[in-house]
Amino acid sequence: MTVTRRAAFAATLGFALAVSAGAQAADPIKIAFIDPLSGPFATTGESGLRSFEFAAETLVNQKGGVLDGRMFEIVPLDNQISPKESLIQLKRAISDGINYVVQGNSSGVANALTDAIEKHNKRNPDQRVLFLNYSAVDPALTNEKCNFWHFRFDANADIKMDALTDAIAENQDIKKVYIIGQDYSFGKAVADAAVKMLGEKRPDIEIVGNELHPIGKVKDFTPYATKIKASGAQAVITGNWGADMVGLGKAIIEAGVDAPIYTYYGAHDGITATFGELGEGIIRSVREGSLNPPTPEFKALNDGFKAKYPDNDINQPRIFNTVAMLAMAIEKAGTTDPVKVAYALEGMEYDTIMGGKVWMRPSDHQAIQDVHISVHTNKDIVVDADNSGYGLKDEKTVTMAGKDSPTSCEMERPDA
Amino acid sequence: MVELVIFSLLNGLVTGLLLFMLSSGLTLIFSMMGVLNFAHASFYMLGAYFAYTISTYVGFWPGLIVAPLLVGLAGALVERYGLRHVHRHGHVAELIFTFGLAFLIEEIVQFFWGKATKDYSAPELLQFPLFTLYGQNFPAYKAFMILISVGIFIGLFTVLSRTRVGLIIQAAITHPHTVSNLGHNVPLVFMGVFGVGSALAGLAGVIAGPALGTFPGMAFVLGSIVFVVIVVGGLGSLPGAFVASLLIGWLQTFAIALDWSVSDLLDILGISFDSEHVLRDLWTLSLPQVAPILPYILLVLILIFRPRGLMGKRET
Amino acid sequence: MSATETGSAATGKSGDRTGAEPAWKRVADDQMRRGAFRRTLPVWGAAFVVLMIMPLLFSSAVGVTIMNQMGISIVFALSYNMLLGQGGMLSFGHAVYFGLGGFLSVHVMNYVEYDGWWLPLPLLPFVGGLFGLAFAVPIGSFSTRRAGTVFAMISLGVGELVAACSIIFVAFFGGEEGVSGDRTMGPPVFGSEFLSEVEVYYLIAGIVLVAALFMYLFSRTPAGRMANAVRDNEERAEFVGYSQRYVRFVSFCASGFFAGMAGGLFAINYEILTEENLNLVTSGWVLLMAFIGGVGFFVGPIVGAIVLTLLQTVLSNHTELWQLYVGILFVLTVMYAPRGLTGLVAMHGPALRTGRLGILARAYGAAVVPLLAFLAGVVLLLEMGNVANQSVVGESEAHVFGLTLDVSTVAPWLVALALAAGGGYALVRLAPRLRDAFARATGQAGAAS
Amino acid sequence: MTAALQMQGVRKSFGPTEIIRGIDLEIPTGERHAIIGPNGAGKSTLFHLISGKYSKTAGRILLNGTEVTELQPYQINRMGLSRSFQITNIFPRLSVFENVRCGLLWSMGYRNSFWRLVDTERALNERAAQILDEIGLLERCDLPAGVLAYAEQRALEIGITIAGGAEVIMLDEPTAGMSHSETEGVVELIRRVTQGRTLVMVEHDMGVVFNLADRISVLVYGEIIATGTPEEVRASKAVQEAYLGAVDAGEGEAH
Repeated sequence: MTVTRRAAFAATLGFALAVSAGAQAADPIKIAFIDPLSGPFATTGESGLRSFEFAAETLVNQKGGVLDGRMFEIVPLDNQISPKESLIQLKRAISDGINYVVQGNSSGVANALTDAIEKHNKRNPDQRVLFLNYSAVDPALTNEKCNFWHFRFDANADIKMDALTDAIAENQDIKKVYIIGQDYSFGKAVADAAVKMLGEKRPDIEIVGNELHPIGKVKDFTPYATKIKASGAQAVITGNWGADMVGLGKAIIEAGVDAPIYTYYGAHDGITATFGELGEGIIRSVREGSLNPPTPEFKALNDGFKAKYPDNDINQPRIFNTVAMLAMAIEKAGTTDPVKVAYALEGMEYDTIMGGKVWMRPSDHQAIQDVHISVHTNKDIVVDADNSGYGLKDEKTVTMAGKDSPTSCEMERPDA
Repeated sequence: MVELVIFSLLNGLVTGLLLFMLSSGLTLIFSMMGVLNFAHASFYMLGAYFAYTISTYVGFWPGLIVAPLLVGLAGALVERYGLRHVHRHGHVAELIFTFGLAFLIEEIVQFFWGKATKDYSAPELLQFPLFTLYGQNFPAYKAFMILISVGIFIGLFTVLSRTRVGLIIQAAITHPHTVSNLGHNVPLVFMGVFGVGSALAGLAGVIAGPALGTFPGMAFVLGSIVFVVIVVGGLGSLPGAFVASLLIGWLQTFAIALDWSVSDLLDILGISFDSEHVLRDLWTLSLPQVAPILPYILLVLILIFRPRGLMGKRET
Repeated sequence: MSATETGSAATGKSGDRTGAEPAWKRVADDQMRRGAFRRTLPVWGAAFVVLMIMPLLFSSAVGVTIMNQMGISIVFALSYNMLLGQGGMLSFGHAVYFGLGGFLSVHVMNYVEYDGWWLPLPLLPFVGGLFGLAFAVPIGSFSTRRAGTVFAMISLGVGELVAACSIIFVAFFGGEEGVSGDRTMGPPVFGSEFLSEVEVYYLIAGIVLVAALFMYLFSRTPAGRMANAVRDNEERAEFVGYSQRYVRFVSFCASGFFAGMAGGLFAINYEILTEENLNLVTSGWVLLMAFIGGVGFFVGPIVGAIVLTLLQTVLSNHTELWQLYVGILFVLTVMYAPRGLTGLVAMHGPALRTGRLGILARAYGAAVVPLLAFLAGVVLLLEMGNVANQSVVGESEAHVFGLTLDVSTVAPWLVALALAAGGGYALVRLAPRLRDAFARATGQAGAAS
Repeated sequence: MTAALQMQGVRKSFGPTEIIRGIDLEIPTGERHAIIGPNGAGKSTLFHLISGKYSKTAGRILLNGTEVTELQPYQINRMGLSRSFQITNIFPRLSVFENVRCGLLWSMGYRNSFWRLVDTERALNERAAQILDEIGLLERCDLPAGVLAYAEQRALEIGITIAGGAEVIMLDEPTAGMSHSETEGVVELIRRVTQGRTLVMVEHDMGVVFNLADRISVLVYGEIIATGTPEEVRASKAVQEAYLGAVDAGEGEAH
């Protein structure tokens, strides 16, 4: 019994020490990075983490920090892309006194987090948390599920689709479009938006296929490619990501389909390298943040990044916007109090390093920014992807895309 | 429609033959040792990764030979130093062991090769469309996959029916307890069979890697399907495994090719439905959507109604 | 239980019949006394006290969060062990009952919030249990026909099916976003609305205690005893009047009920259920917890749930290789300690009873340093190897045990290698002495009794 | 009065081989009946057929006048037939006490109940202890059954078989592999515990057979070639020709 008690005491002590060690270094402003750092999606998570650390270092810390010398510290917390683990990590962040949470991979996780943070802030008014979502694009997060604590720095799926369908609508050669995606909320949202917007912009376009395949379970995409080829599609739209994107893209091209493939996530993280020559001029991506041609500032930033992480790319420029805008908001509020910082973020305008503006729309906390349709190519590429010589070149830019897009968001605002 | 059918037949054949390469090894192992090897698909993954690493140094072709041999060796070692140790605790313990092994191999692969998809591609020599039909390409590499699989099938058949070793194995499959009575070195035979079975899986990985992608999840995606194949075919039956492999290969490709949905069926029956109903997901369900779970439905049905499988002789 | 005990056995007839009371009566009394629930009361009491004071010891929010997760895992792993440990059924799809119980609990929670249903929160896990049971009955009716491989395969098939359905049927499962609810909307219980984590902790602790108690009691009922008998020898059970299928079915349903209860607890704690709660990963995870803890003991899954929850929540924050360590731990357990961590402790029982633990303590004491050196060496090698594999320029630093090591230099590698090799060699050399000490501590004890 | 056990034209084939080739036998209630025959005659197969382990290819089996041909083992057991096995068949990881208690549960009406605790049922535990006393394993009651010595396991096997109080007891070579003194003990045990019940046994040891049995059936190649009292069987010329000569050899290789 004594043994157990002593062990328990030692464990408690160890725990207390660990926690207090965290509290002592309270000087820096901590930002919890909750994303997958182990498991199948760790590559994406790590790539995001590196961007965040680099952004905090170059955009904030090297410039002397905020509020007279307080530095940004990114605290990586592995959520194994599981909502449950994310909530545990959220608790961990909160008990570490962290007020800012960033997350991006998987709208499912984002939904769980925004929900939990809203509940937490309601139940613990003296220990509130802001959720800076840098990548989860489910439109619901800034519509029916919006709340005051959530800010999205990426363009949402509908805004991107708006830009994407504009591009298709302009191309009069396209008469037949095939839509294919992963069978889950995001895949369905993309498909629904595509059908709706194409119907409005080009009623003459025929949707020759609208298909959902199981997410992460398809071994061989050839049967789908066969169908797409057989349908005579002149353009393909897909929201696929990860292995599903690679598999689908390769199968379509190999089957001999000679049509542009419009994607959300058809580049970087090994995808560009895998497509290589095969995808030249075929794969198109809709995204924020212009990579090619780069602004001089971005070129310099990218060079610095590549020097440190040669195997990674700055593939999510919005991460830099997130960090910079948070720093500005803290300065503007003159405090780290999440409520005041949130009010400072609302309506903020920021000139990005990649060129163009970002405006945090107050009504739904959706960042409004330029959206680009860019093509996979190796011509005129300054900033390439995966060190492959291939990269994304802007073909079309929609300035401040979705500025007037409607939102169903009705958020409750706390007293400042 | 004709092109869809032709290409679906071909694609299904490729998938089916690939499944057979995996399930033949698994069936051999199961027949002789009574072990359902959960980690079988992990050896398939190892094959792809070994071949990838070899290909970065000396190209695709040496890997085709060397990688399966390495995987076979790994399999034999696993049998000798792992499975044999667990054997005395019974089949459930063995199943748990191979489950743990599958988990561990995935972690080990991630440790050495990382988590991202590897750029393991088909050799230049085979990167051309073999023929084009109705404007649709059939890649030469797919034909190569069929060729290798059929070669393995013929080779396996020859070994089993014409050689002494084959006769021993056949005897062991039909009468598992007789081998030791014949005076053969049973542990050695077990190790050999496990090694050969793993090597077959490794070979499947070598040729499937470029086509289906080489990533840490590749074993998980295929693992349970191979189980389905050998249970549906009938545990311990090689012909059954062959039939079930092709059956599942075609089942999956045609399910994707045919855009039938429940709502079509309801239309035919003249029933209309409310698109806001709680069961709306059921009514809009289409065949391509459920394609990947069809094998599991088949598995559960077979286990309930015909536990011996299509061509099996024993129940477990 | 040792070999000596068996060997020394004389094929004795019945014992001496001195005294008025026949020997059999004494044995029957003895069995009843030792099996009496009364005798386990101190353990339950101690468990109660520990559960009550834990939040005082670990009062940080993370501490409470982790303990809540442990509580859920404990109920889930115990329910799994009703299948594997007690009934001999290896399931690869147990998350089905956990997840479905949880999903329906969240839906009920929402009905309470929006449709005015009346249900105090502490009753929700029981509702979850009923739903788990409701799914276990139809599935168990065909899957329990056989044990062993066939059962394992059916559970795998059903698990895959339900997991796939969870993505297809969005209206019920909410797609990949899952379904969320709010636990605070029910009627207050004893003035608590379960706003804070600690209140939830006490709710979970209470349910854990109740569920564990009932699972323990189940194992002492005729149905529970026959589940053990069928596990040991299903044929023999048939010849003493029991249908093996029905015996398994009863255990399976009970197990489904408690898994559903764990799902209900999950719903309360996280207020969200997603696809991952019923997929194969969760099913595999519960197998790991039960097996590493030890399926042959009632407390085994509890130990496993605690250890693995700690590994998942604490270790994962220190190394991205944590799953590799878990994999190694699992495979080593299957190979060398099939009775799990609990079994490792339990095998010292005979030595403890005869007071010979001292012999072992000395032997173990000698092995501690080499063992630590070996483990440290292996961990260092793995962690440094991992950093070296990642090839980030300027980031050749591995952070292990609070040390920062530069993997681009040779020295740390040599040290790690030396630690692993030296420790390993010393352990191999020490092994005979350890075995000998163990034999002396337990073997002689057996002969003496 | 109906016979305890009736077999009418019972046949069993495995593939093309017919192992049991038409058995007609009637065993009256209360009789101790032994089935003897050379190895491979089908004795154990016949046991498996009667007790429901194997399905029958043809014929009927009646237990106390009720047809049990198509029933499962546990159903037949519930109707009052209990059997032991030639190869020890116990619950190895349960304690000796529990082995016997499991044998009692169904017959004492506990079924699959999960609202009663086995340790609080006095009658159940006392009955189990009494049986252990009878089979001489009372002092070993806490050991796992798997670690018992061979002879003890054989005794436990009988204990489990008789525990349920079945009317018809079937013992498959209860003394196989035992020493002479052990055999004597077991014979006494069998005599004691089958008092007032019907016993059907397969046995190789002729001493045991002639000592215990009221009547004997001789099974050769799946057919009964003679049935009668020990004296009748001993005197039967057909039996001597077909079987007794082979017994010594059979015994020699039995173990």
